[in-house]
Amino acid sequence: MSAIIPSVRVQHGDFSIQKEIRLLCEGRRDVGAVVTFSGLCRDEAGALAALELEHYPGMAEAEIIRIALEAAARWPVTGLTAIHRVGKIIPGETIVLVIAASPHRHAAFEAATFLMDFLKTDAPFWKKEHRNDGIAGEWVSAKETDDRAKNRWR
Amino acid sequence: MSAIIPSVRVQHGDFSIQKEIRLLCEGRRDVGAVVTFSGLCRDEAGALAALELEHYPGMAEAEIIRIALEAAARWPVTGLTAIHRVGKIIPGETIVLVIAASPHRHAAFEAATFLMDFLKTDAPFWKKEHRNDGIAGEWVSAKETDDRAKNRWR
Amino acid sequence: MTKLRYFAWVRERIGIAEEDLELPGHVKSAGDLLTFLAARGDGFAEALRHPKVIRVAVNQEHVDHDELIAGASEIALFPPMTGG
Amino acid sequence: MTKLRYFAWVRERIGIAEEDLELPGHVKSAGDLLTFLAARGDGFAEALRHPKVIRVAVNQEHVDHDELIAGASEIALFPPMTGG
Repeated sequence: MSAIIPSVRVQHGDFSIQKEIRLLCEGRRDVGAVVTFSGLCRDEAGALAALELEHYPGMAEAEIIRIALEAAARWPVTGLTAIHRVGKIIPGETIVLVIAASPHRHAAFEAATFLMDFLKTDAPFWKKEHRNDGIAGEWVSAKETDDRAKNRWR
Repeated sequence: MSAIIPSVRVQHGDFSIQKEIRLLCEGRRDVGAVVTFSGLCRDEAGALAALELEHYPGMAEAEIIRIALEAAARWPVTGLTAIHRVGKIIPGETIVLVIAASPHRHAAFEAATFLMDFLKTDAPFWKKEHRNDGIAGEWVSAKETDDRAKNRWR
Repeated sequence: MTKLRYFAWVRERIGIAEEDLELPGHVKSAGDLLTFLAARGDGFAEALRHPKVIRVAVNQEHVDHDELIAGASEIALFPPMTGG
Repeated sequence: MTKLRYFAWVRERIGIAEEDLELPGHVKSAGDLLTFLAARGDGFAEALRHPKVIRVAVNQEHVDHDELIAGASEIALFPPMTGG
């Protein structure tokens, strides 16, 4: 597998998963498996009005690229895409999309899982909650389960 | 998590992954993670002209539903979709699509992987190769790695 | 009468996709059925020469070869599956 | 001069998003920087009260608190990340 160039973007607007898959596989005949992960904003049983996503411009993209290159070194992938949205996101909308393409299905599943596990803990994004009841929203706390999810890859 | 009704189809034509995700998540605000797996036809370094997919009508759908219900019993999923194409499929086209939606990302990843691992070995589909060099194509042999992939879930 | 269905290379070697058959009383298990059919010769012998690799479904559910098949309305024989 | 950048609740508590600062010679490690900034009082003291939870990036790469920061052109302080 030759070196791949991960496609990484941080943007305000939504995106088309179909188009992103096509971009990743276009003109190739060696891709046997494409795994996508979409992370969506939940409404927390009606309590949440929106999430406000903040990021560290420059480092956010650089960190995701570092994670993607590590994934590409561990599994035979033909392409990796990661798109993270910032700004205000309402329940039901997509926050993040990760795509892994590979000749083999387990490589695609593992690379996508790895990319998400590290993106959660290492990419500089932060979520603030806006509540429906008008009470000032809190910054979301980091989860210990996310650290554990990352550490199982070591 | 209340019981889900898996959406399972066997069809000749292609499908829209975007539309299938929308159908699975429409009107819900409790979905935090959607994982899709697309299995594509590879050209085996130019040797393959097409795959011919045969299936056992009735049992194919019933078996995938059994696998999906087992996945739903093991992980907290809000929805599962599986679409398998039959007939002639050329390199670059999609053969199978599996989607798992859940509040949590690892449940979605695991349910989708489980569904694919069992679909590969237990759902009655068979692939025959059509070669570019005109030599009569063979039926694809089952892979021992697929049996191992299934057995790690026991 | 039992409907027998054949798929993939089992179908190709036998030469037919399905048939209705009255099974004799001594054919009690799925394995017995494979032995009985192989003895019909030609395509059947060729298709079922390695019975261990043949998968059997009774009324559209997978069964082991030692499973009893009495009362089955539909039995299918096919090679290991290669979908997905 | 070093550009300091603050994010999320670190930024909110400090009250500014960034500033340019001449760091004194005794501020050698990322941990030293946290101690130095916390001593500036008010928002800084509040934001950096639990220094262990604060993450530090030097020139846009994560570093541990014992990492030396000499020559850094940009240092960022922020809480544990919650993207994805």
